[in-house]
Amino acid sequence: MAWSREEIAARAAKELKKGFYVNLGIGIPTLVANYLNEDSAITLQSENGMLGMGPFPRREEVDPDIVNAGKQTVTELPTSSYFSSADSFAMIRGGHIDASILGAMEVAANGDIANWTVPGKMAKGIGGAMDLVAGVKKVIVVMEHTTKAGKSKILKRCTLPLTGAAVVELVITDLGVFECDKKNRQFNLIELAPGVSLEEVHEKTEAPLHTEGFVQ
Amino acid sequence: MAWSREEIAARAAKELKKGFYVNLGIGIPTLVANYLNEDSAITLQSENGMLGMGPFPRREEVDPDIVNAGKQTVTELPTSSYFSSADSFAMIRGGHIDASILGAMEVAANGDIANWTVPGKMAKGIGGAMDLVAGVKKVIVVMEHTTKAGKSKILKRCTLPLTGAAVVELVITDLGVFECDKKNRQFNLIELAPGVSLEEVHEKTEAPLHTEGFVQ
Amino acid sequence: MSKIFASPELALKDVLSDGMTIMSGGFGLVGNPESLIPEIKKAGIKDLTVISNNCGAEGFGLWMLLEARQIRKMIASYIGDNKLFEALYLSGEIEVELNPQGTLAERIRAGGAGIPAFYTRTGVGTIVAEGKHTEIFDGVEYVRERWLKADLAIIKGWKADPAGNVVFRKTARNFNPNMGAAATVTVVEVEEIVDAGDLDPDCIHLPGIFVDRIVKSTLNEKRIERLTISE
Amino acid sequence: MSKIFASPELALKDVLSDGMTIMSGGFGLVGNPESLIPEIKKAGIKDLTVISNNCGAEGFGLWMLLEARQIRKMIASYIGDNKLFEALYLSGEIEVELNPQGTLAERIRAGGAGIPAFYTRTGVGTIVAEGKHTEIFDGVEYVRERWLKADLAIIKGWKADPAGNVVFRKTARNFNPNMGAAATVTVVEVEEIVDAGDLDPDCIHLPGIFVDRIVKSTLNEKRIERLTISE
Repeated sequence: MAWSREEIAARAAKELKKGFYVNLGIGIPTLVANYLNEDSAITLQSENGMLGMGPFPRREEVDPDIVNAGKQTVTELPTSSYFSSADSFAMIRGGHIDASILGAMEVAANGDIANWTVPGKMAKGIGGAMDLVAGVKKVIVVMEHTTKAGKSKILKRCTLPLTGAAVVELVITDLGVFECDKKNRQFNLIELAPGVSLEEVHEKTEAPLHTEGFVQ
Repeated sequence: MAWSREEIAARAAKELKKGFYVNLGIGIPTLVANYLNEDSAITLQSENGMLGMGPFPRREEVDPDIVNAGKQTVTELPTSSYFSSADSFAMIRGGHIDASILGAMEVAANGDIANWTVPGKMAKGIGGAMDLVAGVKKVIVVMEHTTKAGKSKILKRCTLPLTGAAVVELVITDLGVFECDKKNRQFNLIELAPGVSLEEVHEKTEAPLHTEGFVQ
Repeated sequence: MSKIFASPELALKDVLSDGMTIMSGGFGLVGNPESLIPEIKKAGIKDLTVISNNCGAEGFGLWMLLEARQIRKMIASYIGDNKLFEALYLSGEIEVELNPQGTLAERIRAGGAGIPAFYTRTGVGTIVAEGKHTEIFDGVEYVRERWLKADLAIIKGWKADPAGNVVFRKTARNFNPNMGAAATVTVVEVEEIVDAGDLDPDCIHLPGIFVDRIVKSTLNEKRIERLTISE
Repeated sequence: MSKIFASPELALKDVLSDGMTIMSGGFGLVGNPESLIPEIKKAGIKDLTVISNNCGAEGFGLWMLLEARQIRKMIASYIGDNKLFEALYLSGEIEVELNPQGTLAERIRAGGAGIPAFYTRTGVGTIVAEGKHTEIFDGVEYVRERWLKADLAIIKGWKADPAGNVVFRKTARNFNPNMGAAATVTVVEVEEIVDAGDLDPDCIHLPGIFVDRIVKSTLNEKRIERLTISE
């Protein structure tokens, strides 16, 4: 059984070290928050200008002036702080965020990532993704391993317009965990999801995939 | 009788329009504050991070955390605000201050100003003067017309290292008020201090001085 | 000499003209100048360049100016979830310049801070860097971005005092203070106008020097785009 | 995991080394890290590059590190009124790089904001611009300045919470928050350590992400350099 979206998020949460400051993207990345406990002392940053983001509010707690970067209502914590957009991205661009977990359409062995637009379709926008991948210390991608049509999203080279060049460190998909080995232009298999075979992951991965010596 | 330091400051105060935001330098410029009344609605900025600076404190009001850019103790007003050095100079550099009144060692007809160092002597520092002359909308210099040795400080060209190039608009000295006419590389006489003759001002001014048609 | 105006309409009087560039605060509908935007619609000025993170949402915010065909060019970071925008774009009726959100924020900050250009890693190796000057500092490549300024900024604050000092509320701060510093004329609508001395001088987000006009908001709907509740 | 340290000495343990670059907050003696500087003196580290607006005053602040000959190079805006500095400079024992105060502040801000270089009008046509890249934007000449970063920032706040959120007091804010964001390790001394929830989230000058270590000040002399009284 490959990992579910929830299991991908749970696996991604394990990459976050105690005390990390983390920015979570929209989609599967948002689910990662469910797998952080108080002991982990993880602080979530939201690029619209908030550090120390709490969970979604109970109905009576809803405050229209407290939203995350996905425009969802959230709550504040006793140690939250708010700041301007310029200050927020100074924090991101300046390398102060330890990790960003983002979705992607494509990731390449050289660390390239594409997640913002598809030629021929109208771009919805860039948002904060380009700033995050360029500025955050460790970029972790969580996504389905293949498109709905079955095409590998882990590629030798990205085909879509890039969000960032040579920025991704780790990719976590329904099939497993893959490290971007930029020097050797390949992905190194770190972990397989339970019930996924080496054959399956090789078959579904277009990028060069190093699995030699991998023990399940 | 030429103007005293106090009279120079009083004359400079007349250049400040209602509602202006103003930065005052050290020395004669500091005295200008004594000639601003409440009606003038002038707000003083201090480049160390304060907008809305009040008068010097009474003894019992002294707060060591409230100083001006000359490190003198000052007071806050009900509408004061404090900000970081970066934000303070963003305000200055961004052209938001209407006028700066500064002292100078030399001013030239092309608007150049020198007020920070003398070759051969150790420089005390640059401070905020270069930022002020480069960023503020109107730069007004107040100073003695000549050095103690009697040498003109209003020159064709500055001889000392510059603080800013082509930045000064108006010079107010003990002898009168002089406008920098950058295009014609001359000073235009705007006003003579009482009892000062055209001859005296011509004699003490090294720079080309336009006085034609001037009526006392 | 007072900066306080009696109504949003009066606060925008004599500062609106065709072809002008307007910055409009807010992230999505959070921190939007809700009361000022309808007055720009009423004024009927056209051919506008609007700088804002988004372009409103169906029926709300800057969407109104789209509907009235007042915007010629939009400089934004995200214009999705807005069918009208898409239609106008595809029909060539509106021009769009997409910016990374952080680059947009810093360009606006630079406009207010007197910095005509700066370098950033953001967008290097992407179409955002195409046609722009790039340079290597300490072995890393950066792209140069230019400042953004505007003729007018319309922003939304929480409280303002008569000197124009403004405080924003929670994530409604976002682009508002940066835009307030980057425009020739800044008009602020606030939920509350307080007396001199009611704001803490240590906690002013936008000092009065940047604020030309203040008006009390007449609309404070604060529509929520994605109400998300925990069970 | 706690950021709170028991003493200034412990707060600087394991982060000091010869040859390092240190940013030290304050404008003159206002907002100086009074309790941390003596610990750097005690540690005896040498060959330091120190970035600070000034270099202390006779007997106080960074003057202590001058006296102990620990500073190799000073990056500052104003070093007057300091006879020891002058003597060391004239004897070639210390190197100095003078910056316009606003350029110094913005270079530090850029260091924290990931901006390796920016353009400013300040210093154009003066010796400050000599040897630097200049460029004309929209018909006006600007000079390019580089960011400043440090291995360590020592700063002085008013209050901090356990997450490292810091609030500064009045003009003691000055360079402190900018430096706090521009260093690999930031150590903050504060007059008061408060509980989580005691600070207003809308009024945090330096968010905890920038702060590695917090310690309660043991010295709060706040010496006044120019006591000026109105009659």
